[in-house]
Amino acid sequence: MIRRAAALALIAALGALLLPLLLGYHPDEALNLTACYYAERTAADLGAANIVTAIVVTYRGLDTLGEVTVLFLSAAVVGLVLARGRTATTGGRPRLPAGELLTTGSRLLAPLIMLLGIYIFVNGHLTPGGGFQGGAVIASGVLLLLLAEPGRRLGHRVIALVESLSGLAYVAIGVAGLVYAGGFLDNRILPIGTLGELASAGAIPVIYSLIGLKVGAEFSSMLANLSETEEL
Amino acid sequence: MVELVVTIAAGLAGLAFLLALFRFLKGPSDADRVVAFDVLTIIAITGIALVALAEGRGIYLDVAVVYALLSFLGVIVVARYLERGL
Amino acid sequence: MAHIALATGFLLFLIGLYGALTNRNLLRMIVAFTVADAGINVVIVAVGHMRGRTAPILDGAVPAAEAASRIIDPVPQALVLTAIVIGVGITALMLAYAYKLYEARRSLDIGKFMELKW
Amino acid sequence: MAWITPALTVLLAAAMIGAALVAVLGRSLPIAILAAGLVSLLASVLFLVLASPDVAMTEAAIGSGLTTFLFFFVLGRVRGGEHD
Amino acid sequence: MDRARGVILLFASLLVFWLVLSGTAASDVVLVGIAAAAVIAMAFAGNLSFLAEFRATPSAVVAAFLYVGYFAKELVKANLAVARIVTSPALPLNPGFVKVRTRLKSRVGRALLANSITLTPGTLTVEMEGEWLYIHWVSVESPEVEAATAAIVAGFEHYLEAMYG
Amino acid sequence: MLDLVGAFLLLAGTVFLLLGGLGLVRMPDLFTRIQAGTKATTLGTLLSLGGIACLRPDWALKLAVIGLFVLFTNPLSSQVLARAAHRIGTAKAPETAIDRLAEDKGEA
Repeated sequence: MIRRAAALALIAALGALLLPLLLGYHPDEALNLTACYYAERTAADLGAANIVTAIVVTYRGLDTLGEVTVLFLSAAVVGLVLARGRTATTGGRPRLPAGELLTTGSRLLAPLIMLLGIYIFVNGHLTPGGGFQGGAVIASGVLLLLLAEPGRRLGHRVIALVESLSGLAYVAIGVAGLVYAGGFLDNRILPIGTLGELASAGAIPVIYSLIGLKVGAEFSSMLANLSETEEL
Repeated sequence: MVELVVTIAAGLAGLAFLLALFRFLKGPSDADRVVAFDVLTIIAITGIALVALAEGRGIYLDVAVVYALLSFLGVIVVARYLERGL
Repeated sequence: MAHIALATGFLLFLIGLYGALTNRNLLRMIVAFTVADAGINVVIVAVGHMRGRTAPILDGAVPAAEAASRIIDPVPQALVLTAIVIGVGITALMLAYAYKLYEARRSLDIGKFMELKW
Repeated sequence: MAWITPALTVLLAAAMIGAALVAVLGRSLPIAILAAGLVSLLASVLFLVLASPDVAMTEAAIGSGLTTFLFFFVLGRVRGGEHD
Repeated sequence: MDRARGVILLFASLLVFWLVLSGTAASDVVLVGIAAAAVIAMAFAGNLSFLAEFRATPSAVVAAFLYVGYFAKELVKANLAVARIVTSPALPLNPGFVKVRTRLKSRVGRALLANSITLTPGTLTVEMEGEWLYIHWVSVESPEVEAATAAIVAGFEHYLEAMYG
Repeated sequence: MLDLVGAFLLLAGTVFLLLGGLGLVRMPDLFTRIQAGTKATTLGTLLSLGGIACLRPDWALKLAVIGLFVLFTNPLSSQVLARAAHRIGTAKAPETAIDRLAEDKGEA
């Protein structure tokens, strides 16, 4: 009870702190300096139609590399934590197999979901979406396969191979930008092309596809590691 | 005329959303809430399409595609958990 | 509109924080954490929204020449994109530790894990 | 059509807060997890209303299946600890 | 041979899906689509596609069109029935679970059959085991297997049998 | 003209969505709720998407993709949920006359 009251008091205090923020908030009428720069220069400089993608992949590309690394680390730690002391199978309760409806449905839908993931990260510079969304969609396809067949063992080596190869290629493209164009992860090592076409925006689609594969492999390995735990 | 009809349609969809939300909040059983969750996500697809129409941006529909293809996953996960298949 | 969204985000954050503080079950604390996470994301996106403007994607509806006067601030969106993905990584990590803790003690009650309390 | 987006914002705000309360205060743990999933799915529509389709898609792709799945997998393994 | 055919059919349906999704047929879009569809078709060689097991005979194509028409009619009928039940104050229900039999062997055909049954008036597929389907029926007209099969399954099975066998 | 047709299709679709919501609230037990929820929302979504396609013909392809997915995934999730609910013995309406599935499972 005391715990609850203390928590409520803390929440109330925090709410009192946040209330003036809310009441005193006035939306900006014009873009600030940074945003204005991005809005005006993206199309001409990088040839990307989606400005968010341009920021994530190119203007702040180094941050994204760091983010992918953080995600990789958390996936690796999940694997490490769960693998340590993984005892030989204790038997456990037999799981109910999925019905025929679910297995057929998932086998029909999984390839489509995978293709949708590829569509999303290849078109990241034109439409909403990109590597992170596409990677999550691909992992969802893996998840559907796991749901239909709970005992399924995913190919850890394939996942690790995709993960490390795409990560390596990502860094290699970054270095190529340093050598052949303006700086690390500069997308102008490839022609910029016409705004709005698939083959445009220089290296952005390539980089985002690699990010998509890497993120998809990281999420898949998290799912696989959690699904292979034993029941306690 | 068209604008008026579209606004009324949006209102009806909102009402349907509220009814499903009522079922989600009330229950009574776990499975009832899962059904309500399913219906809520499907109404949300129509909601996204209406937002795209109101804002005039066709690219918003990509979000609806992802929604349509993935929102049933949540329901299946819960169903598999409930029948002890997970 | 931005005000409503901002208020929603703050409320979600407070609700999530309350849940994380009062629940004793580890899994419930993680659930509350994800709610608070969603609330913070809503707040950041709401701050970037501007009345009467549209998404920062150039196409037929928004030509490049008038982009600066038609689009909303893209920077908060790029930030939130990152935050959401990292959020899932963190959630998975917390869940893995919760599983390990359960393996050690056969319980999810936070009260059972007192050794590290000073 | 000008009324659609503000009205939708209010509706979504109410629904999200309701779902968040279920997630934090509800008695059943599976439903709490499902409600958290609902919060993130509705947040995705709210992001779209706030003109951020990129964020909306991320939230939809991640909130719909992945997070819920991670929770239910652990919950399925620790079924005994469900009742605290 | 059978496996190669499956891969090609999967590839074709994925490519069609890609083109519809992209909405254009520009050369770069098609090239990327071919590459992506090929990779996925290889990786999911054991999987099914909507075209797999489809009998590519003229009568099957005709049956497919008739099936779509019949399905649309039944879907509208189902919704009018739901509307009638929901809006009537007394909720005229007589629910029950019945058992019906299907002759279909193809997995895709069976999945389509189950989905069609779920979307038609008053019926919901609950379980599918071998040749038996268990159906929740809002207004049970007859609890016997044969009569229920005639009422629920026969209409769709007629077309699906011509399409998938 | 096409605009008007689209608007009324949209209206019809949302009416069906509303009926689905109403069914979800009014039906007596889980299985009838699933029935009302699945059928009405599927047709409702399809009609609304069709209406929007009439209002903006240039979006028709993408809307068709969404419609097809809804048409396939919506009954699938309902069936999986109904199977799970029956297995864990969710309460059925008292009017439920017969239950062949429970009988057969009882034998096995």
